[in-house]
This record gives sequence, C-alpha cells and structure tokens, in this order.
Amino acid sequence: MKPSTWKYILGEAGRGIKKNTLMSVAAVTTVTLSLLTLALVLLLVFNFNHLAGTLESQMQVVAYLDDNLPAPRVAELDAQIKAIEGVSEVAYVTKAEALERLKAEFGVDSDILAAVEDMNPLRDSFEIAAADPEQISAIAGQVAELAGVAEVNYGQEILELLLSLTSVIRYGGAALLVAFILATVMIIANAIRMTVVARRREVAIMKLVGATDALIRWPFLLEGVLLGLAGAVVTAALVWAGYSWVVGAMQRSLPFVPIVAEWQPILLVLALLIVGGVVIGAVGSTISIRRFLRV
Amino acid sequence: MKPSTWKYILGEAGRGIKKNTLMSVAAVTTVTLSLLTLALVLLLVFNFNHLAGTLESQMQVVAYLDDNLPAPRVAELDAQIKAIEGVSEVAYVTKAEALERLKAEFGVDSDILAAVEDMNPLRDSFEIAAADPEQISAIAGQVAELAGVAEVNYGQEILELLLSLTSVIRYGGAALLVAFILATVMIIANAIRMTVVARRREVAIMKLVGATDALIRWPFLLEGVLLGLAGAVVTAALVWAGYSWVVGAMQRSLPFVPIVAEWQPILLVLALLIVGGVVIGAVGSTISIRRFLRV
Amino acid sequence: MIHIKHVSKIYYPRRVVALQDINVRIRPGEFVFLVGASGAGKSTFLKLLYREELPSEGQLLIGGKDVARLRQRDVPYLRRRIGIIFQDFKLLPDRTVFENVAFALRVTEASPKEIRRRVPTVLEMVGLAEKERHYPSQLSGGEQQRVGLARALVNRPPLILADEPTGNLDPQTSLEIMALLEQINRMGATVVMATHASNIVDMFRKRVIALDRGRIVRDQERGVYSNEAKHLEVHPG
Amino acid sequence: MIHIKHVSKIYYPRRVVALQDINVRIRPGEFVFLVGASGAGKSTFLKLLYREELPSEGQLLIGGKDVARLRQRDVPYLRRRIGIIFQDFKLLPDRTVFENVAFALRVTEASPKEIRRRVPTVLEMVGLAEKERHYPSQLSGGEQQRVGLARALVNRPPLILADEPTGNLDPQTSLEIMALLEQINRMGATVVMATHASNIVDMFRKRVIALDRGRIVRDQERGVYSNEAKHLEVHPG
Ligand SMILES: Nc1ncnc2c1ncn2[C@@H]1O[C@H](COP(=O)(O)OP(=O)(O)OP(=O)(O)O)[C@@H](O)[C@H]1O
Ligand SMILES: Nc1ncnc2c1ncn2[C@@H]1O[C@H](COP(=O)(O)OP(=O)(O)OP(=O)(O)O)[C@@H](O)[C@H]1O
Ligand SMILES: [Mg+2]
Ligand SMILES: [Mg+2]
Repeated sequence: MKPSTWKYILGEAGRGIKKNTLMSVAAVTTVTLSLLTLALVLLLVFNFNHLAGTLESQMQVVAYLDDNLPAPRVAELDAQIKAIEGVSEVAYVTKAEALERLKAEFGVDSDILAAVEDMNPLRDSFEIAAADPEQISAIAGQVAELAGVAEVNYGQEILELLLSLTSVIRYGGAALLVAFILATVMIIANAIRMTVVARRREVAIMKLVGATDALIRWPFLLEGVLLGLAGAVVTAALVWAGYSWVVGAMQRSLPFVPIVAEWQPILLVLALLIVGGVVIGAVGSTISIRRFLRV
Repeated sequence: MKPSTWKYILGEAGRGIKKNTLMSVAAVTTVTLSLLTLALVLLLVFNFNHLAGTLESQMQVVAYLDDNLPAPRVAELDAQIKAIEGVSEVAYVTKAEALERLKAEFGVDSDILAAVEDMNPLRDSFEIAAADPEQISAIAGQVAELAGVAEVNYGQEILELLLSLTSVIRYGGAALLVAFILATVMIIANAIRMTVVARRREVAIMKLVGATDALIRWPFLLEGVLLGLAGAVVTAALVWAGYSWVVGAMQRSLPFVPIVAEWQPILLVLALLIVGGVVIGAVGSTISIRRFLRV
Repeated sequence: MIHIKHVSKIYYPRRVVALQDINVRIRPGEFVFLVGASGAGKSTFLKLLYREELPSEGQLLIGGKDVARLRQRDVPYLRRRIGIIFQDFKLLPDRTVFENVAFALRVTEASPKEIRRRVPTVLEMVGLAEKERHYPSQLSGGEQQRVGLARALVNRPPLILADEPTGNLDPQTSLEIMALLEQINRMGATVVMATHASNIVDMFRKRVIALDRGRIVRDQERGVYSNEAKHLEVHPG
Repeated sequence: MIHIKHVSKIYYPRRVVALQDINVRIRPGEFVFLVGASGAGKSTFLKLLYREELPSEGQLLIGGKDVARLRQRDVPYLRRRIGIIFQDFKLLPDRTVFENVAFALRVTEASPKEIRRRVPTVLEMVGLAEKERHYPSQLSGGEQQRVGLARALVNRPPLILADEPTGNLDPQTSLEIMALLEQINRMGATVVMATHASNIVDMFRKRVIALDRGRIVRDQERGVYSNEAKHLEVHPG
C-alpha cells in the first residue's frame, strides 16, 4: 500500500478512537483494570517466590561431630563433605562458637546458658549448604555415613513444610498467573470485539464500495493496538508508582520481610505489561474483525 | 403496566440476550472473570486475616516470678493479674513444667537441658493472654509493677512485627478489595454499556413510535440483571469447586497452615457474588440506558 | 388540529436554516400534500410535529397543546396519537415484520388478543400478509416502506404524518397505498404527506403546501404539484 | 459487458424465489431501465451483479468473468469498477459528505491531490457543494441519495448500477440527475437503473427490462414504463 494510504489508515485509527469515545474509554479502562490485576498477581507471585527462595536458602544440614576428633580427620571430613554432589558450602563451627551463637539467640532463656557456660555440652559441627534445597535430605543421608559424624540434623519437619509451602506457592502462583493472563486476554478481546460489532454495518458498506480486507482491517488493528498501548501505559505508570510506594513503606516499617526491590524484575513486569497490551490489542481486534470481513 | 406488558418485557430481555449472542457471551464472560478476581482477592484477604488472627492469638505476656515466692502471694498475684483490664486468661506455670516444655521443644539441643536437669535454673511464671493483642504491651507494663514479679517478657520484637504485618495485610487487603470491587463494577458497567451503545438506533426508533422510557428501560434492565446473574452463578460454581479443592489439598499436604474451611464465610462470599452480579447488572444497564433515552 | 405560528428551525452547529417563519393551520380531517424540492424542509416540518426536533422560534400546537412545552414524559403519548411513516422507514432490524407492526400496539399496552387480531389485518391492507415472519433485511425496499406504513396505521391514530410514503413503490402499488390513506382520511384522520410524486398530487387534488428553501411559497386548496407551465424539459440522447 | 444465463435466485431459509431463469445480455455503453412492481426482483438483479448475493443457479458474467467464481480477494476489484447507487443509500454515518465520496477513491489508493480535485467536482455535479462537511444525519433524504450518487460516479466506473436513484428526489432534481447519468452513459459507461419513475422511463426511451415476480416479462429497445393502456384508475375522494 502507498504511503498516503498508510497515512489515511493511521488517521482512521485515530478517528475511530475519537468518534467512539465511550467505547474507547471503556476499552482502555478495561485493559487497564485487567492489566493491573495481572501486574498485581505477577508481583505477588514474584514476591512469594522471593520469600520462598530466601527461606529455602537458609536451610542447611548440620553434622555434629564426635567429641575430640583430631584436626586432620576434621580436615579430611571437610574434603569428603565438599565432594558430595549438590553440596555448595561447608562451614566448620566449633562448640565454643556454637555456644556464643546460642547465647545471642536465646535472650529469654539465657539463664540456662549462663548456668552451663563452664561445661559447654555442645559439639563441634559442620554446617552444610545445598545448591538445591530438594537435595538436602539426600546430602544429610550421605554425611551421616561418614566416620566421625555423630549425628546429622537438617530440620526435617521444617524443611518439608517449607518445600511443600513453596511448591504450593510456585505452582499455585503459576496457575493463578496463567488464569489471569487468559482472563485478561479474554476481557480485552471482548472489549475490542464489542467496538467492532458496533461498527459492522460500516464494515459491510466499505466492502460494498470496493475496500480490500486490508484497508478495513488495518485501522481496526491499529486502533486495537493504540487502545491496548494506552491501557498498558496507564497500568505501567500506576504499577510503578504503587509498587515504589509499597517498597518504601515496607522497607521503613517491616524491613525484615524480604520484598523484591531491585528494578530489574519490576522493569520486566512493566515491559511485559506494555508488550502484553499491544499484543492483546492487536490479536483482539484481528480476531474480532475477521468474522465481519465475510460480507 | 399490565401483566401482558410484563410478559412482553421479559420476552424482550430474553430475546435481547439471544439475538446479541456475541455481546451476551462477552458480557457474561467479563462478569465471570471480574467476579472471579474479586472472589479470589476476597478469599485471600479472608485467609490472611485468619492467619494473622491465629498468630496474634498465640501472643502472650510471660511474667517470671521472684524465686521462692510464697503460695498465698502467688494466688494474690493471680487475682491481681486477672483484674487488669484486657487480660483474658492467666495460667500459672511452675519451673518444673517450664523445663519439661523446654525439653520437648528443643529436640536438637536437649543435651544442654539434660546437663542442667538437676539444678533447673528456670523460674515460676504466669502466662497471660490478652483479649486484644494491641493491649499486650500495656498489660505487660502493669504486670511488671506488681510485687513479686521479677521480669516480664512478651516477645516485644515479634509482637510488633506481627502487629504491623497484620495491619498491613488488613488495610492493604481492604484497599485491594475496594479497588477490585470498583474495577469489577466498572468492567461490567462497560460491558453492558457497550451492548446498549450497539442498540442505540433501536432505542431511538422505539421512542419515535411512542414507547415510554419504562418500556424501553425494563428489558435492558432485566437483560443486565440476567447477564449479571449468569456471570455470578458461573463464578459461584467455579469458586465453590475451586476453593473446596484448595481446602482439601491444603489440609492434606499442609495441615498446619490455618485455612478458612468453615462454610459460613465461603457461603457469604458466594452470596455476595450473586447479589453483586445482579446489582452490578441492574445498575450498569440503568446507567447505560439513561443517556440514550434522551431522544 | 395543527396550528403553526411563526415557526423557524435552524440546525446547529452549521446554522442551516431549514424552516423560516412558517404559519399554517390544519383542520381535523384535512388531507395535505407537502411539496418542494429536495432539501426544502418537508421532513423538518414533519419532525417538528412529532417532536423529533424542537422549533428554534415560534409556537406549534397540536390539539391546542404546545408541542415544544410538552413534558418529556408526555412525549410518548403525543407520538402514539400520530402515525408516522418515515422517509428512511426506521424499522427495527432484529424484529420480524409482525413484531415491527405489533410494536406500535405494544407501546399502548394493547392486549395480546388485540395484537393478534389487528396486525394481520393491517398487513393484509398493505399487501404484506405473506411476509409477516420476514426480517426487514429480507424485504425489498418497497416492502419495507409498506411495513412502515402498516405500523403507522395499526394504531388508528387521528393524525398521520407520511414522509415520502411512495418513494420506493411502483405506480400501481403507490396508487393502492394512496387509496388506503384516502380511505383512512375519509374515516376522519388528518393526513399530512410530504411527497415528490407529482402525478399523485395532481391526481388527488388536495390541499397543497409548497415549500421552497424553508419558506411556504404556496398554500392552495385542491392544488397541483407545480403551478409552473410544465416540468423542465430535458433532451434525452 | 454483462451476460446473464439462466440465473435464478432463491433466498433461504424462507425459500423466496426472487429471480427465475433470467437471460439477459447487456452490451458496453447501453442504458437499461429495470422496471417492475415492488418486490419483483430488481434489487436482487443488481445485487447479483455486484456480488452482494450469489446466484442460486445459472451463470453471470461481467466482462467475460464469472462473478460467482471470483476469488474472495478479487471481489473488491470487481466492485471498484462498478459505481453502485444503493436503494437505502448506504452512507457511512460517521463520515462527512466529503469523506463518504472520497472513500470510493481511497479504496483505489488515489493520491490525496486527486481526491482533493475530484470530490468537489462531483459534489458540484450533484448539487451538494455546500454540504461537503455535513454528516449524513444532517442531510435531507434527497441529499443523502445524491451523496450516494456522487460516490458512485467519482471513480468514473465503466459500469453504473443505480437502484431507484430518484426515489427521494423532486421531479426537477430527478431530471438533473438523469441528465447527469445520460451524459456519463454517452461518455461510454454502461448504466443499469432500477426505477419506479414511470415518467422518467417514458421520457428517456431507453431499453426497458420489465420484471414480474422474478421473471423477465418484457425486454424492449426504446421502451416505455408500461405497455398497458394506462395506469390503473383510482377515484379520488
Ligand atoms: N440535523 C441537521 N443538521 C443540519 N442540517 C440539517 C439537518 N437536518 C436537515 N438539515 C438540512 O435542512 C434542510 C431541510 O432538510 P429536510 O430534511 O427538511 O428536507 P426535505 O424537504 O425533507 O428534503 P428531501 O425531499 O430531500 O427529503 C436541508 O438543507 C438539510 O441539509
Ligand atoms: N434476504 C432476503 N431473504 C428473503 N427474501 C428476500 C430477501 N431479499 C429480498 N427478498 C424477497 O425477494 C423479492 C425480491 O426482492 P427485491 O429487493 O429484489 O425487490 P425489488 O424489485 O427491488 O422491490 P422494490 O421495488 O420494492 O425495491 C421480494 O419478495 C423480497 O421480499
Ligand atoms: Mg425529506
Ligand atoms: Mg429494490
């Protein structure tokens, strides 16, 4: 098509939006609301995942050693543990260090600790982190076999709880996300379809005057894209402002709750929103217009 | 209006839905998706509140008593504490009982406890529950003043954390809910408005033939109500099925996570959905039709 | 019946003067042809009567009542007493012929029995008995026009406003429709009909009001379509 | 130009037989009047030519090409070579008069310069130069009809199909429009015009094809509207 035709098509798209103000506002509002919902769910899932990851990364295997193990054996053990598949970090903690930590931790019950200060009933230990929390129990099993290891603990119950909780959040979140994306696409496609239905008489007339499908489709397509884009930009602005505020507020009042505060994932969400808005607008109007071109 | 006119109006509403299948399906889908979102948020907020409530109810003040306090003074203290405003329950825990509990709690570090078994450095205490978690620190202050109380602990940091977390969840949840209700109403009103816009020529003709506003408005109103109701019923069915499944799954795999499983609040949500769908449909079509009646 | 005093109509925003200082009095039972070139203001004249448009100036009384001053909620009752045949038919596209005609009865809350009795009768009168279940899009132009006519008549209104009711009809059908309108007129209804059909106007010899660019240029009892010698001559190839 | 062989058209689902065994040949440069009572099948005849409807039986050739066999994507190119004046105008309601006429040029990707040159010329020809910025709803019936005419002519198509193009026009304007069509016909365009205007048909003396309930009952060079003695007599009140 000629440049002048493209110019005309662009003008038509703009005209369509202006003429059907009511429909256009309705469509943009619908896109915005749907995308906002989507963004919210996306950010919630992100944060839950982040939280789950943070918790998981704190899980570890503690191997208590036999009393008075000679230093060379400790070094050997260190090497053996590091060799186990899936082990990412190994730290040696003497029983003196362990007692110090315990004191720091139990503010309330520190009386007991003071009482046992001199005799320190604790044991030396290795603290072993796993690359993947799923492997923790396997690693614990292998470590327990090693000579010199008296007892292995890896918070079985808590680990299992956490693993199932995070998998619930991950899969549930993903399912939720897919459901919301589908819902958003459907709502927006509906909105655009309605604007097209409202103009089917017009389309029929155009066809009778000799317009090709392309000439009819393009303005609608662009109109859909522009409406989708408008909705997405409004949403992106709202999400940016809203999330910044939430991050600020959380970091001020609940600093210990791990919230995703780096810009990278948030920018990703915003970019997704805008691409999503455009694609949805384009696809929505293409699908909607198709059935009216058979005139 | 006569019964035969009402019958006609009802028929018209049905005809409107059937004739504009595309619009009707779009409207019902939109209503369903919006209400689903709403229901989801509602249930999430319910559950967060429930969780927060559960955690809060576990908060208490522990008052450690001076060593060897005579029994009459303990009884007196019990009475004094019970007299404090906001105290809901008071339990006396001897230091023997406290040690037992400690043993049960610290599986890992029970070595230390074994070591101190004979000397039991712990103290007798009162565990005091508050009717309202907000009052805990006030109660703790008053209890600390009482003669015979050596030290008061109420997990200051954890309490504050929880209080602010639950208030974030409560207020954030409420704000989210309001936002979603507004969004839902707007999306649905948009959907209905579009169906009305699509028929404005028809409305103009009816007016010219002598139809009263009522005769034109009622079929639209009923149509809106029926579409809203249809969307709400579909949503209610989906929510019922989905939530039952989630409750079942959670109770099987994560029994310790407190999920709202009584029917009462869920039925409330379902009822709200249906009433909401009907009201939204009626209001949406009334508002939309009004501007086209000025012909 | 109708009393129009110094009425003007200006369409905004383009400030098109469609009617200017119109003064007309139409008695009950009269039959009036409204003639004039395309764009002379005939449809506007009728639209003022059924209150689709409000006059910019002057006063317009129907049965002694000022149409412009009517309360919004009384407008439907005015329109029910007027049978209107629109130049562009204005049929409801998603209703059958039967339902389109029946609609004029439904607005008056006629009983279903009444509707089942009257609608076929009037469809028979306009020659569309067979097409009762067709939708407007399934009709020819002239058939659509006759559905509009049937809808205007079914209510037996005391005033009939017809805008070019034979524009899409062949001469024979046109005459049948005219005979119908005349019969209804003889039964007491007032008829105001805008038309370009010079042969019909010349044949029926009724009162003729001629408009030219919004002004009444002639108001003649038992008049003809045009007083000028004969229609402009064109020399066909 | 046009070759119609044994064409029938049945509308489903009501099985309305609109045309039956039609055989017509129209040579380039001819001017044909299509006459017949309301519902005789005139519009259907034209609709088959511009492929709004497909024939139920038979073959329909335009310029040697079978219209029914045209690929979907070639249909717009067929329609661009036909100027169509629709019985119900079919104007785009949210575009000005200028844009409605320009649209027929835009579909051919005419340059903006061309559009700015041609549209005012053709609007001048139909007498609507002043209304170029009006929307269809702001026009009288006859003015809308002339916009449709302008749109059909602006492209200078070799074939013009006119469905009742003077139905909403007064006799004088009708004759002006007819003169215009004749001039275009003399410049080489083929014209097929469905009409009820007996005086026009009788005045211009072109080929007349008469339809009656879907059948061709007369095909006459230099014919008249009706061969019957005189139009049915009605006895006005
Ligand atoms: N809504 C409007 N806005 C602006 N101008 C209008 C509007 N409606 C009508 N007009 C103009 O007013 C004038 C009279 O229009 P009207 O429809 O009354 O003519 P008419 O006599 O019925 O013509 P016709 O025989 O062609 O139907 C015309 O010039 C027309 O363009
Ligand atoms: N889509 C359709 N479905 C069913 N019947 C139809 C359809 N379109 C037209 N008809 C019928 O076909 C017949 C011919 O219609 P057509 O429009 O060709 O008539 P016409 O000669 O143009 O009449 P008029 O002069 O009234 O415009 C009519 O009886 C009409 O009711
Ligand atoms: Mg008019
Ligand atoms: Mg026709």
